[in-house]
Amino acid sequence: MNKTIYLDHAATTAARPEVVEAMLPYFTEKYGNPSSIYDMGAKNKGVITQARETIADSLGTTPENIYFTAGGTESDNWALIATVEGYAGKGNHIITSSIEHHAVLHTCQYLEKRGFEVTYVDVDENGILRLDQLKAAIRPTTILISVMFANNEIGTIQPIKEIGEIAHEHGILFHTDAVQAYCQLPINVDEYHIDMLSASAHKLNGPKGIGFLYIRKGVKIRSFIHGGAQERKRRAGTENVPGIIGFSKAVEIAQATMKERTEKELALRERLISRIYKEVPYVRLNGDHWNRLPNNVNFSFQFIEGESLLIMLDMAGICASSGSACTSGSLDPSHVLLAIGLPHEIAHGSLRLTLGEDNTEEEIDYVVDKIKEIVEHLRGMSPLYED
Amino acid sequence: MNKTIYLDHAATTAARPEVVEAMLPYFTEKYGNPSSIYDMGAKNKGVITQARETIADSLGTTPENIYFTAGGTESDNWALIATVEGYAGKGNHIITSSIEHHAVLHTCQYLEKRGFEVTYVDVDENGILRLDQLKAAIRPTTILISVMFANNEIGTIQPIKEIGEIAHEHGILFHTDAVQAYCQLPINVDEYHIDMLSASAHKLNGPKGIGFLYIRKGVKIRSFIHGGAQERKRRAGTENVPGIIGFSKAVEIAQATMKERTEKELALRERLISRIYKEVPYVRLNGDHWNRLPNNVNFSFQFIEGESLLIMLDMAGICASSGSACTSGSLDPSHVLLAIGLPHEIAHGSLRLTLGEDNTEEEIDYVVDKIKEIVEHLRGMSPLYED
Amino acid sequence: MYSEKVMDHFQNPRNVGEIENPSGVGTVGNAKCGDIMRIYFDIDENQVIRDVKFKTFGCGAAVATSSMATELVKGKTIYEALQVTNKAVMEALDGLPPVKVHCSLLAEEAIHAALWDYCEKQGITIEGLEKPKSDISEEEEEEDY
Amino acid sequence: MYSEKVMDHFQNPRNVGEIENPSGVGTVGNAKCGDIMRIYFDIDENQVIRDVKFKTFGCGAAVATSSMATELVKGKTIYEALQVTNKAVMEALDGLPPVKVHCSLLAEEAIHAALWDYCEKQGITIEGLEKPKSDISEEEEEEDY
Ligand SMILES: Cc1ncc(COP(=O)(O)O)c(C=O)c1O
Ligand SMILES: Cc1ncc(COP(=O)(O)O)c(C=O)c1O
Ligand code: FES
Ligand code: FES
Repeated sequence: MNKTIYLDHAATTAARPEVVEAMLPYFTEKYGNPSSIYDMGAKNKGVITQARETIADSLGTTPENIYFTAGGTESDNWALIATVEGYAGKGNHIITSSIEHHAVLHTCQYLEKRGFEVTYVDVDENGILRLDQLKAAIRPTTILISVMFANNEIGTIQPIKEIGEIAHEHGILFHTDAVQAYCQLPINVDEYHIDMLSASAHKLNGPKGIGFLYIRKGVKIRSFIHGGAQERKRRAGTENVPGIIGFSKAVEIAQATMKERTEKELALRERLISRIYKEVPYVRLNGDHWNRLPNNVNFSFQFIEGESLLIMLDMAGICASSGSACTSGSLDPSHVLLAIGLPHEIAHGSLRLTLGEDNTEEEIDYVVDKIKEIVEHLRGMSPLYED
Repeated sequence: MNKTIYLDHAATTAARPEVVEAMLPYFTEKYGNPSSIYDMGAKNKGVITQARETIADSLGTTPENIYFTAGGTESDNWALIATVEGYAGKGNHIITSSIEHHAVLHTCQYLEKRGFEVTYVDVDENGILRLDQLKAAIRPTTILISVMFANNEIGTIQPIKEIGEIAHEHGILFHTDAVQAYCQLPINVDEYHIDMLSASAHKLNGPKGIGFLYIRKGVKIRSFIHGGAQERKRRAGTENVPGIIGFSKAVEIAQATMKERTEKELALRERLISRIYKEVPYVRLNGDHWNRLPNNVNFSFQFIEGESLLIMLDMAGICASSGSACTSGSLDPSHVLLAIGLPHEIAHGSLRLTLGEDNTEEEIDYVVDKIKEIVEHLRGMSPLYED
Repeated sequence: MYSEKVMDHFQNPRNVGEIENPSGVGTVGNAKCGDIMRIYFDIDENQVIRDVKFKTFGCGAAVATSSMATELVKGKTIYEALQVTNKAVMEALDGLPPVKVHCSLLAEEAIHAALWDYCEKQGITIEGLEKPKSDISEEEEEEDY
Repeated sequence: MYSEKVMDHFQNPRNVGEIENPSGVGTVGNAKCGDIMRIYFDIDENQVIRDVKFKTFGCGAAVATSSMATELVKGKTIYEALQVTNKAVMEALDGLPPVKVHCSLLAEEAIHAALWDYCEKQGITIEGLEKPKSDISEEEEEEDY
C-alpha cells in the first residue's frame, strides 16, 4: 500500500469537496457582514437561517434553537459556564461523568474554582454511566447534568434517553456533548429530553472552527462570549459565514448518507475487531462492544506502549491515535481508560482506530497485518513481556 | 455605475484570492489534526507555528506570544475575563473607555455583574481618551486598562503609547482592542507597552471566524475556553488550520502593502471629506480629522435618519453603514456618537464610509453625488428640516 | 429585510409634504429610536379627509408606513380613519420585520394625534379617540433571554 | 516531531535484548508516563563493558535513547560509562522535543542502576555513583502558566 490509510476520523475529518465548494463564494464574493443593511450583507442573514434550518431538522427541532459557535469546545464551555451562571440562584451543583472530554472536564474544574460543586459519576467497565449513582448524586441544588452522547476514545454510547428522563423528572437541565455522536447516530432532542447539545463540524467532514450549541427554547442560558447582537444576542462576533455554510452542507450530506455509511463502517469495525481478537494475543477491546459508535475501535495491547505503536503505524502509512488528540503532549494515561478500570501500563498501550466512509476492507486487512507485525516487534523489546 | 461600491471595510472585507488559495489544501488534503502523532497531522503543527511567526513579526514580538482565537470578540472576552480572574488577588478594578466596541463594553458589564468594578473614561469631542481622567481613575486595586487602538465607528486613533506608559508606570496590565488598527497602522507591542492585543482576520482580507490574542510573556492570564491542550494549554479546541493559514497569508500581504495602500486610502478619504464638506450643508465630520484611520469617514447629516440613507445608498449600489454592524437590530443611537457629544437626533443621521484598497476616485465621486441627491430627498421629507 | 411593497412606498412615498392651515396636525415620536412623524389633514365640512400629507424623520419602515397610512385614510371620514390601525397598515405593506413593528405604531399614533387636534379645534369628540401620546416608546418591550 | 537520528534508532534499535547472567542489570521507570527501561551489562575483568542490551516499554524517544545510550557505553569502562549523561545521549540523537527530555533521563538513570547493581555484586563503589531511583518522575516539572 502506498497511500495513507486514515483511521483517525474521531480526531478530525477532511472537508468534503462539496462542502468546500459550497463555502467558496462566501469568502470572496458574498463576503458581506450579515448584520449589514445593504443587500449584499443582509442576504447572508437569510443564508445563515437556511443553514440553521438544515441543522435544526437533523435534531428534530426548530432553527431558533441553534446557535453557531467556533467549535465543540466553545459549545461545551458555553453550555456549562453560562448555564450555571444563569441558574446560580437555584443552586450550585453540577453532575457529569468521569469520562467526559476535557472540554467538559476542565470546564468543570474551572467552575469548581469558582465555587460550584461537581459530582463526577462513575462508569462501568464498558464505559456506561452508572444510572443508580447518577440518581443518588442529585441534590436539591443540582442545576445541570452534562453527560456526553458517545465517548470519543472508546466509542461507548450512553443511555441518553434515560438520563434525559431522570433530569427532566427532577427539573434539572440536561446538556450532552454530542461532538462524536452527531450525524453518526439519529438524535431527536425532544424524545431524549436534551436541553442543550454540542456539536463540531470538523468531525463530520465539515470545516474546522465552527460548531453549534442547541439550546431548548426557554432555557435561560446567558451569553458566554459578550459583544455584538449576533445569534439573537446570545453569541457575539461577526458570523463565520463560510464556516456556517460548510457546516450545514456537511450535515445535509451526513444526514442523507447516515444509514448506508454507518452500516458500512459497522461491517468494517466488526472485521477489524474479530481479526485482531483472533490473531493478536493479550488484547482487550475497550468500551462496550455493541453500545458503541459504528466507527470506533479501541484496543489495548498488553506489554507495549502507545506512542511507539503509533509511530510505527505511521511509518506504515496508517494514521491512528492512542485516544484523544487534544491531550497529546500530556504524559498521563487516558482518564477514560483509567475510569473503566484499566491499570496504568495497559492504559498506555491502547490504540484507537476510527473509521470513515472511504475506508475499505482491503485497508482494514492491511492494517491488521501491520498491527500484528508491529505489536510483535515491540513486545520483543518490552521488559514486561516474557514469552 | 452598475457594479457594487463597497464602502464598509470596517464591517468586514472580502478574503483575498491568495488567502483562499493558501487555505484550500488544508480543507481537503492536509486536514490532519495538528495534535496528532502521525506526520499528516503533526506537520500542521509546524504550519501553524509558521503562521504564528508571520503574525508575531508584524507586531515586533515572538511567536509564543500569539494565541489563535475565533475572532476579535473572543480575544476581547478572553483578555478581560481571564485576566481579571487571574489577577483577582491583586484587585477588582478595570479601566476602559466609553467608546469601546461592544465586545469590550458588554464584557465589562458582565464582569460588573460578577462584582468587578469598571471605570469608563470619557473621550473628548473628537473621540480621544482624556488622559487626565485615565490617570485620575487609577486605584491601588486597578488590574487592567483596556483601550481600543482605533475606534470602529469614527476611526479615532488613541494615544496608545501614552496609555501604555501610564499603565506600565503603575504596574497595571494594558490590553488594546486593535481589531480596526491592526495592519492599518504600524504597531510594535514593546514600544507601546502593550500587554495584550486583540485582532480579527476578516477585517484585513482574511477569513471570518479567526482572530488572535497577543499575550506578553509573563502575563498570568488564565484560559477562557477550557479543554484540550492546544495553544500551549491556553486556548482549547481543535485548531482551525485553514483559518490560521488564511489569516497569516492576509497579514503577510497586508503588512507588505501597508504603506502604499493606506496612502491611497488617505487620498480618497480626503477627497471624500472635502467634497462632502463643500457640497452638502449641515454636515459634521465625526472623529478627529487627522488622528484617524486612513480608511475611515464618518459624517452626520442633520435632519435625516441613518437607515433611510443607507437603504437609498444600497439602491444606488453603495454598501455603507451607520456605525457598527454588530448593533444593527438595536434602535439605540451609537454610544460612540453620544460619547463625543452628539445629540440623539444627529447621532441618528450618521453615515460611516470605510475605504479599501480597491476603491477608486471615480467611485468616490459617484458616491458623493449620490449622497447629495439622497440627503436632499430625505430632508425634503423631514419634519425637522425647514429650508 | 423589507417587502417589495415597503420598498415601493419607501422609494416613492405618497403624500409627502405639508398642508398650509391644516384642519388638524399631529406629531409623534419615539424617543428610543429618535424617529418623528408629522401628519397634516385637510378635512371638509362632512368630516371627510380631503387631503393628507406627512413628513417623517425615520427609518425605511417609518417612511413606508407614513406613506401607506396616508393612502389608507385619504378620502375617508374621520370615523373610518380611526379604524386604520397599525395592523391594517402593516398588512397593506405585506408585513414588517419584528423590530419594525413600532414604526407602524408611530403611523397609527400620528393619525390619532392629527384627529385629536382636529377635534380640539372643532370642539367635538370622537368616541374611542383618546389623547395620543407624543412619545410611543414606552409601549414596547424588547425580547429578553 | 523527532529528528532523523531518533527515528533511525527507533526503527532500528541497536542492542535490543537480554543478557543471561549479566554483570549488572538496572530497571527504572517513570510512574507518570508509565514507561520502563531495563539495561543489562556484561562487564569484563578490566571493568570494560563488553556487551550491553536493553528492553524498553516506552515511547519513541525512550526506545531511541535506550538504543543510543547503549551504543555510547559499549566498549567503555564503567567510569567512562558514568559520564554518559542524558545530555550526551540527546546530543548524539540531534535533540529531543521538550516533553521528551525526561525519556533521556530514563536512559541515564538505567545505566546508573545497572552500574550500581554491578558494584553491589562486586562489592565495589564508584565515586559519584549514587543509588539510583527506580522512579524518576519526581524530578520533572511541567510548564505552568
Ligand atoms: C467528545 C468531544 N467533545 C468535544 C470535542 C472538542 O471539539 P473541538 O475540538 O471541535 O472544539 C471533541 C473533539 O475534539 C470531542 O471528541
Ligand atoms: C473595534 C472592534 N473590536 C472587536 C470587533 C469584533 O470582531 P469580530 O466580529 O471579528 O469578533 C470589531 C468588529 O466587529 C471591532 O471593530
Ligand atoms: S426604527 Fe423607529 S420608526 Fe422605524
Ligand atoms: S514519554 Fe515517558 S519515556 Fe518517553
